[in-house]
Amino acid sequence: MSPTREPRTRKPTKAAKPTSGTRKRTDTPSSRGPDARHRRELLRAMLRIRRFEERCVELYSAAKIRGFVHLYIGEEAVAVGVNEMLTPDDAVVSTYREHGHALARGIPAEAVMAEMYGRTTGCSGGRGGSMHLFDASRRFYGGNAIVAGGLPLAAGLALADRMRDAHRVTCCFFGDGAFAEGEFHETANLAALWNLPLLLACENNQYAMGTALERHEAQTDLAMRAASYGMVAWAVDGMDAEAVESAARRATESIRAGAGPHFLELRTYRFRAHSMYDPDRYRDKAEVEQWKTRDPIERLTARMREQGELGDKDLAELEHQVADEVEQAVEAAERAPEEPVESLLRHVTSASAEVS
Amino acid sequence: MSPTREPRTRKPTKAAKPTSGTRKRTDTPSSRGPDARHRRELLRAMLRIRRFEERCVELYSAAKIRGFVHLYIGEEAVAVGVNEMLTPDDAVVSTYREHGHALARGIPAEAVMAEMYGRTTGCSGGRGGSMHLFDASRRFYGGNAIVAGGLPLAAGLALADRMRDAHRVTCCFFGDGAFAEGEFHETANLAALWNLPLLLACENNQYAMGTALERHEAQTDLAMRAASYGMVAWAVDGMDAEAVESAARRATESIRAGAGPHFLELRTYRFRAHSMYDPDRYRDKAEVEQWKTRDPIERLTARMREQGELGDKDLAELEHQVADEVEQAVEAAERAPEEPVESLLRHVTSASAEVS
Amino acid sequence: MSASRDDERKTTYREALREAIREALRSDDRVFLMGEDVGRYGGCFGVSLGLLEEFGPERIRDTPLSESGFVGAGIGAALSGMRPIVEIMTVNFSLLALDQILNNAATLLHMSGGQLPVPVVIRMTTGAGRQLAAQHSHSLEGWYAHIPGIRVVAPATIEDARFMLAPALADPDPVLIFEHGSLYNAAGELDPAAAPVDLDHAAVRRPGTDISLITYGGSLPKALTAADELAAEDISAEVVDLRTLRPLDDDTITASVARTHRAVVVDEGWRTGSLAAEVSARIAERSFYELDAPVERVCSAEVPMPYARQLEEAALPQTVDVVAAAHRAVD
Amino acid sequence: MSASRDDERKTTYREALREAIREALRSDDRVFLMGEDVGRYGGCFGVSLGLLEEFGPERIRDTPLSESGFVGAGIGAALSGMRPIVEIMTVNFSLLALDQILNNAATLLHMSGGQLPVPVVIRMTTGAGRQLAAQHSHSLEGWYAHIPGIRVVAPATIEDARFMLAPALADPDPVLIFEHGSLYNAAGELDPAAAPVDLDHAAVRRPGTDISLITYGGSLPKALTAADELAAEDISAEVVDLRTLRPLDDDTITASVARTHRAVVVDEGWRTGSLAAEVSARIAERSFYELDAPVERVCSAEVPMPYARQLEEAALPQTVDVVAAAHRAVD
Ligand SMILES: Cc1ncc(C[n+]2csc(CCOP(=O)(O)OP(=O)(O)O)c2C)c(N)n1
Ligand SMILES: Cc1ncc(C[n+]2csc(CCOP(=O)(O)OP(=O)(O)O)c2C)c(N)n1
Ligand SMILES: [Mg+2]
Ligand SMILES: [Mg+2]
Repeated sequence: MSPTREPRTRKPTKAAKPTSGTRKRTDTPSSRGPDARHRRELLRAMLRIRRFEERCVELYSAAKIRGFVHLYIGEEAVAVGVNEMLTPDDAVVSTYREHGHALARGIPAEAVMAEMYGRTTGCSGGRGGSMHLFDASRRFYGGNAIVAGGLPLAAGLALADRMRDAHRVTCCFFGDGAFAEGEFHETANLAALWNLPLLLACENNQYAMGTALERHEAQTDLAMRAASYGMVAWAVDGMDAEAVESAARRATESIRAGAGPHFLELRTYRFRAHSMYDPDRYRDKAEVEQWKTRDPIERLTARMREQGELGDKDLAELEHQVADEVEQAVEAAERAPEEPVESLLRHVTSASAEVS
Repeated sequence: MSPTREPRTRKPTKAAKPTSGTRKRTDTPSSRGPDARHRRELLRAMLRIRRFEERCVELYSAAKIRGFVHLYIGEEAVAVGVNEMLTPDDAVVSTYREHGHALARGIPAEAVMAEMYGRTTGCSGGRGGSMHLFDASRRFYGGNAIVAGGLPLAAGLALADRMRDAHRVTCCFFGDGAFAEGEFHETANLAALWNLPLLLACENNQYAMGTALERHEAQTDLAMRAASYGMVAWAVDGMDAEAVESAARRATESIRAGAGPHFLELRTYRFRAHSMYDPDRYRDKAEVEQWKTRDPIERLTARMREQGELGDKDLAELEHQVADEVEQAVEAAERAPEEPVESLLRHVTSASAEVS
Repeated sequence: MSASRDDERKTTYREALREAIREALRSDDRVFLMGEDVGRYGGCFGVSLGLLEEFGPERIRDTPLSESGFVGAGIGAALSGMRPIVEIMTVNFSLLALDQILNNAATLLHMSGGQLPVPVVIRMTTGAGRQLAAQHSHSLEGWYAHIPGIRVVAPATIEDARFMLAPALADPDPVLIFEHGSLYNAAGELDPAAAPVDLDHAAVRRPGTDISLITYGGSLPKALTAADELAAEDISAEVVDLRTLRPLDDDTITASVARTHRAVVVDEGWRTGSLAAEVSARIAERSFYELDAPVERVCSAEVPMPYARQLEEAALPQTVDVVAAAHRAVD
Repeated sequence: MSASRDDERKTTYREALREAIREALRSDDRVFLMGEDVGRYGGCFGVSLGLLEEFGPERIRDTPLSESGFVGAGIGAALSGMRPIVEIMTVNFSLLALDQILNNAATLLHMSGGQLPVPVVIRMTTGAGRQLAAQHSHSLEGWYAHIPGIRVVAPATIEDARFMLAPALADPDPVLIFEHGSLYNAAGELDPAAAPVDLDHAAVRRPGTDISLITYGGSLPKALTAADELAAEDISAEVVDLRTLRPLDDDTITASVARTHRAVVVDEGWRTGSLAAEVSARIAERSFYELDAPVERVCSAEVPMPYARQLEEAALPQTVDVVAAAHRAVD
C-alpha cells in the first residue's frame, strides 16, 4: 500500500440506487474481514493527520513553517469519515484548517509539507502555505481563509455538475463560526432552491476562535437551522469516524440520487488552540479534557482492539508506517527548491507576467 | 386635525405591562365610538399614501420627479397598521419603497413631496429623492436603497437602546427579496443572540422585482424560517390594516417587555410595477386582479360601511381632505427653492466642505 | 429580435450587448447568464430581454438577491469548466460580492500555484446621470482596476459593447465589464468592419496634436464633444479611449502624450484615488520630460451623489469642465 | 496592566492602542468596543486583552462572524448617539462590510441633508510581512481613502497609536483606523509631551533637503531606515508621515516638495491605483514647476501576496527599494 493512498474510489451512482450502503456488514466482524481492513484504513488515515500535525508543531517552533497554522487535531474523524464516501470525481472545498481534508483526500503528505515550507514542490507551489492547499488533479479546491468564503464556490461547482448532469458531489467543509456569516445563508438558499448536489459538512467544533457556539449563534442546533431551508440535515457524532462515514454514506447516496443538498452537523472539538498564536485562554481545561476522552483515534483503536482486529504489534506497525511517511515528507521538503524571486509575478494571470 | 398628523403617541412602557392592549374594545362598536374614530384614522392614513402616490405617477410622467420611484400602492395597510403601535421615541428604518412608511410616520406630505422634487425643503434637503427619505426628529432613519442594507443599522439602533435600557422599539421594514441576502441573516442572528428590541417587519409582497417568492426562496414560509433563529415570528394578513395593527400590538408589547426581537411576515402585494421603469411583464394579470379584490382601503371602507361608521359623505370628506393635503404638498414643492450648486459639498462631512 | 437586412447595422448599445450574449450562448454551451432578474424581467436595464425565451431558465438563470452567493457560484462554476456571465445590477451592489471577486476570483490562480484559472465574466452597470442618488450612482471601476489577477474593461461604443464579450469569455482569467448606465440607449450603426476587440489596447477615437483627452466609458461622449468644441477654437485634441482599465495600455497613452505634450484625464470616479490619478501618475513617470503642463484631471466631485438634478450635474464631469481643463493645460 | 512609574513610558504599539481604548471607555460611557473575539480572546492581535475583565461583556462585545452585520450595527448605534469602536480583524475581511461603510456610514450624512452624522470609529489591521498569504496580507486602505464622507488614519508611531483614538471618537463623522500588523510589537517610550493628534495634519518625521520620502503606516520605519542610509551617502532625505490618508494634507506635502524638489512615495498597496498614485498626481498638479525629477513610487508588486518568505519579501516595498528610488530621483 502506497503511503500516499488515493481516496477510496467508489463509482458515482448514475441512478438512484444506493451504492456502498448495500454492502452487508457481518454482525461478528473477523479481524481479517473487509470491515476490519476498512477500519484499519480509517485509523491509518487519522493517524497520518495526527502525526503530520504534531510534526508541524515542532517545525513551527523551529521556524521552518510560518504564517497562520490551524491544527485539526481532535477532528480527524470528520475529514476521514466524510472522505470515505467521496470519489475522485467529486470535489472538495475546504477552509484554512484543512491539513486533514487535504491528507484524507489523498494529497501526498510530501506535497502538503513542502507547501508549508513554501517550496516549489508544495501542492500550491509554495504560494499558498498552510491555509491555501490546492490540488486540481484531485479536485481539491482549497484552502480558503476567508471564513465562509468557500461556500459560494462550492455551490458553483455543484451548479456546474447539475447543469451538465454529472452525478458528482461537491463537499464543502466549514465551521460553526461560518454559519453566522451571510455567505453561508446565501449559499444554503441557492443550493436548496436549485437542488444542487452539495454536501454541506459543518464542522461544529463548538468554537469560532475564542467564541463559544452559544455566544455566536442564537440557536445552537445548527442542523435544525439548516433544515429550515428545506434541505435534509442532521447532527452526527464527529468524534467517531465510523459514525461520520455512515452519515456521509446516507447523505452522498441521497445527493447522487438527485435529492439536492444535504447538511451534516459534525459535532467535534479541536484539542489544540485555534492557531499557533492562540494562548487558548477562553476554554475550560476541564472541558478540553472531557472532550479528549472522546479522542477519535483512541476510540477507534479501542473498538478495534475489542473486536480483536488490532494488536499492539499492528498498531506499532501502523504508527511506524505513518511516522515514516511524515518523516519522508519533512526530508523531501527540506531538500525541495525555493521559487526564485524572478518568478514572483508568475500565475498572477494565465499569461504569466502581467504588464503593470 | 392637522393634515400632517403626528403619529399616534403612546407612551413607551417602562415596565413589562402591556399598553394599548389594555384598551377595552366594545363588542358592538358605535359609529362615534373610539374604535370607529380609530378606524377612520387608519383609513385616512392609507388614503393619504394612496392619493399621494397616485399624484407621484402623474408628476413622474410630467418629469417633475425623477430617478427611481417605487410605489407602495396596495401595501398601505402594512405601514399604517404597524405605525399605530410605534411611539415618537421608537425608530423606523425603511427601504427605497418608503413613501408609505414616511407618511405613516408623520413626515409631512409637503416634506416628502419637496424631497421628490429635489428641493431644499424636502425631508432630506433634496439630496435623497424618493429612495432616501429621512427625518431625524421623527427617528425615521431612511430610505435605504441597498436591499437589506438597513437591517444591520436597525440592529445597531436597537442595540443602543438595549445598552441604555431605553424601552424603545426599532422597527425595520424590508421585503421578501431582502430575506435572501446575507445581511438579513447576520442581523437576525445578532438580534436574537443579543435579545434586541427589534421589530423585523418583512413586507412579503410575493416578488423581488420580477422574481416570484418561490423562485428566490427555497422555503417560502418566511415566518417559519425566521423562527429558526429562536425569535417569535408569525405571518399576518398584510392587506388588513386592523389585522396588521393587532399583530404589531402583540409584537411591540412583547418587545417592550424585554422579549427580544419579533418577526412579522406581512403578506401583501404591490398593485403597481416594481418601479416606474418596470413594464411588469412577469406577473399574471389575473393574479394582480385577484389581489386587488383585497385592496386594504376598499376592505376597511367596506367594513366601516357595514358597521355604519362611514357614509358616502364621510368618505368624500376624507378624500377631500387628503386631496387637499396632497395638492398643497405639490404646490409647496413647486414653489420651493433649489439648492444652489455652490453648496454641492455641504454635508459631505460635518465640517461641511471637505478639503480635496 | 428579427430585423431586416437593412436595419441590421442600426442598433443600440443595449442591443449590441444582448447580441453579444446571444452569440456567446449559441456558440458555446458552457456559457450561461446568471444574475438578479436576468430572466423573466429581462434584466434590470433590459439587456437580456428575450434571452430566457430563447435559451431557457437553466442558461438564463434568475438568482435570489444574494450578490456574494451568486457571484461566488459563478466563480465556482468557472473553476469547474463552465463559462458563466454573471450580471450584477450595478457596481454599487457589487461591494457585497467584492470579497468573492478579490479574495477568490482574482487570487485562486496565484494561490494555487497556477492550477486554477477562473474564466468568469462579470458584467455590471456603473455611473451616474439619472438622478439615482447616493446608493445607485457611483463609478467604482477604478477600485477593480487596482486588483491584480483580473481584467477590467469598459465598452464605450456600440462596437465595443458588441465585440468585447467574446474575447472576455476567451480570456482564461476573470474579466469585469463595466457598462455605463447612460450608454444603454445610445444608438448608431454597427461598423461592419468591427471584429472581436483586442482587449490589450486602448483606442485613439480621434487623432489630434495639441492635447490628449484620455478617458473611458460614459465619459467618452463628453470628451468627444469637448474635442469638437476645442477644434472650433483651433485646438486639436486627441481622444484616447482606454477601453481596458486593467491592464492599462501604457504604450498608447505614452505615444499620445509624446505627440501632444499635454493631457487631461476624464474619469467619472471621485477624484481622490481615482483611476485618473493612476493615469496621471503614469504619465508623469513615463513622459515627465515630454510634458509641457501638469496633467489635468476632470473627475466627479467628492460627494455621495445627490439626487437633485442641478447638484448631480454639478458633481459630474461635464464637457465644459473638460474644455476648461484643456484650456488650463494649453494656455 | 499595572506598571511602575518608571516603566510607564516604556510601551508597545499594541499597549498604546489598548491604553487609548481604555481611556475612551473610562471617560465616556457612550463608548464601547465591538468585534470578533475582542472580549474573551482578547482581540485577534491581543489589543484588547484585559478590557473584558475591566469593562464587562456589554462594553467589550464579542460578535458572531458577520462583518456586515456588526459593522452595520456599529453604524446604527452611532446614529443613536453611542460612540462605538468597531474592530474588524483585518482589512481583508472588511470587504464583507464595505457596503455598510460606503453606502451607509459615509453616505448617510449627505443623503439625509445633514441630519444624520455617524460618529463611528472602525479599527482594522492591514498589511503584510508575516507570511499570511493572499487572503490576509493586503493593504486596501487606499480604497477607503477614495470615499468621501469618511476620515482614514494610519498610526505609524507609538504616540499616534496612543493619541489618535480620542480625536477619532470626537470626530462627528466615521473614522477608519488602520493598524499595520508589523507594528504591534514595536516598542519604545511614549513621548511625555505627546497629546491628542491633530488629525488634519501630516508629520515631518525627519527633516531633509534633497528629497522627500512620503509614506505612512507600516512603511514609515522602512522610509526612516532608508533616510539613514541615504544620509550616509550625503543625501538628505525628508520623511513625511501622512498619518491621515483622507483628507490628505496637501500643504505639508507641497511644502516638503518645495524644499526638496524630488519625491518618493512609499506605499504598501499594489502599485496600480494605489494611494501613492494619488499623492504622485497631486504633487504633479500642485508642484509641477518645482519638480526636478519624476515622482517615484515604491509600492507592492502586483501580485496576490505569496506565502513563501522570499517571494513575500520580494513583493513588498523594502528599504533597499526606497534607497534605489531615491537614487533614481536624485541622479
Ligand atoms: C471573514 C473572516 N472573518 C474573520 C476571520 C478570522 N478567523 C479565522 S478562523 C475564525 C474562526 C472561525 O470559526 P469556525 O468557522 O467555527 O471554524 P474553526 O476555526 O472552528 O474550524 C476567525 C474569526 C476570517 N478568516 N475571515
Ligand atoms: C443589494 C441590492 N441588490 C439589488 C438591488 C436592486 N433591487 C432594488 S429593489 C429589488 C427587489 C427587492 O425585493 P424585495 O426585498 O422583495 O422588496 P420589494 O421591492 O418587493 O418591496 C432589487 C433587486 C438593490 N437595490 N440592492
Ligand atoms: Mg469552529
Ligand atoms: Mg418583495
